[in-house]
Amino acid sequence: ASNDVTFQTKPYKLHKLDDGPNTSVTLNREDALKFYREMQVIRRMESAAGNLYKEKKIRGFCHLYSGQEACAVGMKAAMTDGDAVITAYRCHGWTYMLGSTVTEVLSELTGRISGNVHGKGGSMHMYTKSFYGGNGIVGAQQPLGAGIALAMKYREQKNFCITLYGDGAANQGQLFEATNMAKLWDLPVVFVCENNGFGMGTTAERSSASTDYYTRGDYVPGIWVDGMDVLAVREATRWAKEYCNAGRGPLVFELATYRYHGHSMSDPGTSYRTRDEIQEVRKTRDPITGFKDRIITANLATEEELKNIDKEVRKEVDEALKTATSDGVLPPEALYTDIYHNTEKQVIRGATIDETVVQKYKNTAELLKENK
Amino acid sequence: ASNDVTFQTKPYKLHKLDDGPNTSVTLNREDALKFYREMQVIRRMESAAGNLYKEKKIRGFCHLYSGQEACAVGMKAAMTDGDAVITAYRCHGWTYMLGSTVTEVLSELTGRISGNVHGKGGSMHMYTKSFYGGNGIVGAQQPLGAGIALAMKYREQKNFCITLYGDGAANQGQLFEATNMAKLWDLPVVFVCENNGFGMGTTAERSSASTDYYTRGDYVPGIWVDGMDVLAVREATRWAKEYCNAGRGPLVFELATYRYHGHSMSDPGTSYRTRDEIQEVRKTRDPITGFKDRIITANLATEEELKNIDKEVRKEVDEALKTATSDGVLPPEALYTDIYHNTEKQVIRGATIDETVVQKYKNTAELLKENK
Amino acid sequence: SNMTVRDAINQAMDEEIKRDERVYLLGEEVAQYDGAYKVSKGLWKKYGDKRIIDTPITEMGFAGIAVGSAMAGLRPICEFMTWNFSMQAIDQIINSAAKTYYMSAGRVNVPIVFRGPNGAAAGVAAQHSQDFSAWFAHCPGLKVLSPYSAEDAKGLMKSAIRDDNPVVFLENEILYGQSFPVSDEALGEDFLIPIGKAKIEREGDNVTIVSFSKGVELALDAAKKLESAGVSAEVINLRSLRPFDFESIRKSVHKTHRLVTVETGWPFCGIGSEIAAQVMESDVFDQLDAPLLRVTGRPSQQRPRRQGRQKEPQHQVNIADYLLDTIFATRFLSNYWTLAQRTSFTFHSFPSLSPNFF
Amino acid sequence: SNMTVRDAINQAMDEEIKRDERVYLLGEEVAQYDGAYKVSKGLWKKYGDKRIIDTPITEMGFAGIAVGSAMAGLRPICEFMTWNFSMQAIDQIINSAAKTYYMSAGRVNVPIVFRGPNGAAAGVAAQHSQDFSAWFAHCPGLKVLSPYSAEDAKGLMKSAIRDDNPVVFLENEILYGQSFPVSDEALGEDFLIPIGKAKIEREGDNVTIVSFSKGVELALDAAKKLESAGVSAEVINLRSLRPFDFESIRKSVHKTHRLVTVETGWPFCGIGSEIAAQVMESDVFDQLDAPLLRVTGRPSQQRPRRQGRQKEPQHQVNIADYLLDTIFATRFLSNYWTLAQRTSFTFHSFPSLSPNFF
Ligand SMILES: Cc1ncc(C[n+]2csc(CCOP(=O)(O)OP(=O)(O)O)c2C)c(N)n1
Ligand SMILES: Cc1ncc(C[n+]2csc(CCOP(=O)(O)OP(=O)(O)O)c2C)c(N)n1
Ligand SMILES: [Mg+2]
Ligand SMILES: [Mg+2]
Repeated sequence: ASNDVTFQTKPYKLHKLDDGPNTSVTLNREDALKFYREMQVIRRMESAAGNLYKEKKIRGFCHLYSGQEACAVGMKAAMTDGDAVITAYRCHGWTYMLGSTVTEVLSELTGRISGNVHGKGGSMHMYTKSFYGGNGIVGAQQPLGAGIALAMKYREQKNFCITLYGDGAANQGQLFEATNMAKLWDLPVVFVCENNGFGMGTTAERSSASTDYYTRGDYVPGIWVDGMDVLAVREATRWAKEYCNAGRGPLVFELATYRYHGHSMSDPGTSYRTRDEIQEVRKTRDPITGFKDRIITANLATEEELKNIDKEVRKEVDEALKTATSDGVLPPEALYTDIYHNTEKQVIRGATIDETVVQKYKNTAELLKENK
Repeated sequence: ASNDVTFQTKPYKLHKLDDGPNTSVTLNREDALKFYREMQVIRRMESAAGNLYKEKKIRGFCHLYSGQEACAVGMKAAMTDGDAVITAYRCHGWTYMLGSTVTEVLSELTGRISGNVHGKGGSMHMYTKSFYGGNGIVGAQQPLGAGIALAMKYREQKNFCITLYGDGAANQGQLFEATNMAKLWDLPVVFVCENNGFGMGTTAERSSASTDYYTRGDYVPGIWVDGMDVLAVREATRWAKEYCNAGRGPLVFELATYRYHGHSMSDPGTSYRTRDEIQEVRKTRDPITGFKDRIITANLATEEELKNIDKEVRKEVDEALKTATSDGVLPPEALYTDIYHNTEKQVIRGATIDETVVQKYKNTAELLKENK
Repeated sequence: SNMTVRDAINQAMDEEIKRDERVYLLGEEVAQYDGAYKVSKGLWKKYGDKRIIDTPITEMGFAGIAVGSAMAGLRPICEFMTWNFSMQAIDQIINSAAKTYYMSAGRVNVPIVFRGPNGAAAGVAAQHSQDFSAWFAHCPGLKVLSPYSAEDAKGLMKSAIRDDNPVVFLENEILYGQSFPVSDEALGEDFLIPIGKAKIEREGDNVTIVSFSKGVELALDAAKKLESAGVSAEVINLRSLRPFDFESIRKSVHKTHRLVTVETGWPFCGIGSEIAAQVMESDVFDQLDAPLLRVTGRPSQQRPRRQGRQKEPQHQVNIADYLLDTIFATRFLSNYWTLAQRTSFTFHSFPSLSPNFF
Repeated sequence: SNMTVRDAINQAMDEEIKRDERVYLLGEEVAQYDGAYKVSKGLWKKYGDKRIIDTPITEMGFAGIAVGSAMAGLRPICEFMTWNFSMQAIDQIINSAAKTYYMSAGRVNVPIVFRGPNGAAAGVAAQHSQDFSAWFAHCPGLKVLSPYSAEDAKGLMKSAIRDDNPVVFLENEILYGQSFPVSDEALGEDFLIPIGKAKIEREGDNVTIVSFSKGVELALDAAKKLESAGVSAEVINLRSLRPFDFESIRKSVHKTHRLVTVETGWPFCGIGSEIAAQVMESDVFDQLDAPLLRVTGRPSQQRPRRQGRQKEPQHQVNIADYLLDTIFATRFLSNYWTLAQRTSFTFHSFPSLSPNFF
């Protein structure tokens, strides 16, 4: 690490904590290129998703993560084996970061067999070994994440669970209930509010009597972090993991970030804010541009190298797009799979009694295997 | 008010407030006798209820208020016309304070026609004009109370709604959600946590990561009040009403009090605390004994006068008991009344199709009128 | 003239908010955003913050606040962005709203309308596709309405708002944008549709198809196809699930002697199940020339198809089979229309079947 | 030997907690207080804080935590002090537990048991008297069990805990203290009752009475009385509401040709309704000599009694009427036993009818 470069993050704000993460963070060349690449993949992937939606190739909802890339990339960088994440419906970036390919994400959006769950989840429901999903119900993931942390503590793992939610979801009573139990039982969980300024068309100020989300755990210590700075996010997360694994209980994070697109693709996203506001963020706070400037200036990478990464990323996403628009879909029998786990084949009524079938396959994995 | 006497309350604890209620409070003779009488009525009424339960004359639950009398009596003393209260299942005392007779309370427990709702509610569900009940679901009354306050603000009434809950219920997410909206919309509501130390068999410390309940509204200002001192409660409530009606939004109260009996009559109440602990509270903090000593010492009343009140109270409760054990019960047709308000008579299926009836009476009031 | 269901609900709310000072609307995005599905479009501009209230995303809390305000004399319209989210608030709907009138022996009534889109939309997956008709219809103390057309929506919504009881109003996202002819009367400010009465959408002689909400569209479609096959179908639009107008079904089956129920919810303990039971327990049972058939959402664990079918008189078999083949095409998967419907009715309306077919 | 239902559940949990390190119990008062109804008596003393966890009164939160831990590999038993309080948590039961396996295409399963007493107890009013059988049975993705006897409770609870899916386990407060004879086998640590199979509690030839939970007791009682009147009743204890064992009903009715359902929940869209529909849609329909009758909780707005009854063959009327007169005594209100039952079955189990009768 001889060529590590040191950067300063914006000051963290601390709540009920005497010490916090370091504002002075170091970065090596390898990580610089990796973070840049990861953020670019997410950005491009989401653009591709947006286009697919406009071309009517995606059914249902489609919530893009553009603008928030530093949150997922920074937190992932501090995770180690066995750590887990759960978030809401805005989950494409996280699914990718936690092990799915771009193809698996985009194909899930278009409902193809190559999708993360073969088209049965869609935009809001993808999973990996360390990623407990996407969840379509605002707030539901808050206690779920605490439960995942409970399992870690139960098994005496040195792990923690990152439990994400938005500024809108921060008002859910489930958070209050989950933080209370997490604190009572010292669960290794970080409740992370990604404050992107809006819950659909409602500004944080109109939904939340206090917008200091890092303090909303009351007696649970909290940290405000610049969510547009991947290095600040990484350092804060590293610190939090240590804190949790020392048995000190839960933390609340507020990651200050921004959502470029509308809430979902059906929302133009311009009735409750000005185009200027979005442009201003893009110009002054963009997590990728900012990071790019920094690492070039610090000689961790050259403009040329980053351009090459951009090219590779474009290629990766383009290829994924191809599969996502050409791959097959599950056969109708898949309507009747994945009802129960490890249970004998069931008799399932269809839309009419005459459509009643005995399950051909118990789950999609079986179906895919036998249809290869 | 020439013979007003001044007393000192225990210091209030303030949360996010620069000023608070006065620790120096005055009391006149009339109020002294009134408060004493009211507290004694509740105490005796609850003893009577406990006995009825032991005699198996009460079905279902029965939660006694003994030990917490100063809360209801003190708050009621600061209420004015149009103010409202909502609480949980521990509602006998409040029902009495807000306009029901002892007979109406005890008869409701025994399920008699002379009961507050003629036996259709039982121990947990009684109502008066300014009292929105008795609610059997822990936490449900928290947003309901905020809603009652919303109606007051909507109609531009100079009123407020007292919304009570226990130390156990203080952890409900509904409280978090209701305080947020109450604060956003400046609703005239006081969320009052009656901290009696236990939620069933669970001590406050085991249910609540923070037991400073007056601070649990976070950004909502709060006040800790000695809930065993009727005068402190009255003064704090008076102050809160002024605060709310000045349009300053909600408050959170913690009334420090104690529950003498088990959680409900089926709980002996001794497995999670010692008998000594209860005796100690009775000796040192009892709201009635304490008040009695004070007013006698201050020459607001004589021992003799209070003994006379005791006698009257005993008589009142004894007479109520008579009715509560001898009055008639609603006829079986009452099973089919009170389904819909202001709606034509309905056809109601009974336990079998052969039991199907057209409602004889739309509601219990009609039934009672026609059966006089 | 014509009107969409969206506009009909909007107009009904507009008129009632204007008419009665106590009526107000609250919910997520209902004010400044005009509603997630634009059902409350323009109302906030017109009536302002007091009457049209944006809430945080806290269903349990705001439903409780709405119910409390109703107990205290207001008449809230409480929107759930979709009914799926009502599960967070269902304790307030059932325990606080539906049960209080009875428990208080008629002392406290709760005049409130809970409304929002119900059931599956296209490809939004399991958490966003639930149909709550059967759940709410199961519970005494509620009135449960399920409009199909614009006229239904307008007249029932106005009746719901004027009703003194908790009303669950189940809309359908896919129907919002659909246009229906509306009478002049229905455009008026005093157009009320009585709660508890079904509507004969189409008269017929050979089979009664009973449905509600989006299902009525499928029933009418089936009826049209049956007509060209020489079968005359009567279509009943229930409108109200509670109180339930079994009498209209009874009369109809006395004429047609055959009965099919159509619903987009799960079959087990569904509305069709209840109709089957009421048929059994009434003289309608003796009127049936063929057993009742249910057309429902899928899937639900049940038993294999009945054995006895082939023994029935030929024309009955024809009707049943024809209905199945047209309404839910169990055999002809190549049919574009039917499979599109099919996917949006599944338990879990999942996206993967859509790109090819929708 | 004999055993109460309370002890049976306790023993089942005890054995399974011992057997599998991943199994733990959480809920309000389950640990230090031994359970509000003493069902978990002794377990905390035996297994300590890690395995037996007292929670705050925050159903939504702790149910969510339980589900999350199940997704992450533990096997929680999540107690609701009563199922009435599960409405605060029902979003986590349905949207998080029941739907995840399907939405994840089989990737994430949720091995959890939700349990607690269900339905009306004596005189506890509307908010504490709801029967959730029909609601949960309506939803795919859940297994829904409803034990009657101590053996049921033991064997089904053990199967539930070992099951890899979300199981809703509906107990009954009034049955907790009831003693049942139990076989030696049932006392063993490997006693499992298969999920999805009904039990013939009593064989008979003239009428099939189908019920579950507390209703089985009423059914058996009725059968006894019917016997002395020369009528032989077969009683089916469903045990499992989902998966549903219609096959057992089918077989029985093929023998008896008459069918009565008994449940303590509300009738509208209830379990009896579903059975009626499945009868209609199967060859059982052709086997019936009399239409199915439902005995249910009350009240629910429905239509007047069927007209055609008197036209039926005499012996059928006798059976039906006799059942009604014994099981729920609609006519003889003076009967002590029946009215006591009656009041505890009402929509709103209200206290006023009790002191005289209970
Ligand atoms: C319980 C519930 N209520 C409402 C919705 C509809 N809804 C989906 S996302 C959303 C806004 C959430 O905003 P925020 O928490 O800030 O997250 P962001 O979308 O900004 O990532 C709403 C209201 C839902 N999915 N679940
Ligand atoms: C939602 C819900 N969960 C559980 C219960 C059962 N229960 C009734 S009272 C109670 C304890 C409440 O304690 P606290 O809030 O401190 O009030 P207190 O009884 O001390 O007045 C519990 C767990 C309930 N009624 N509602
Ligand atoms: Mg947001
Ligand atoms: Mg308490």
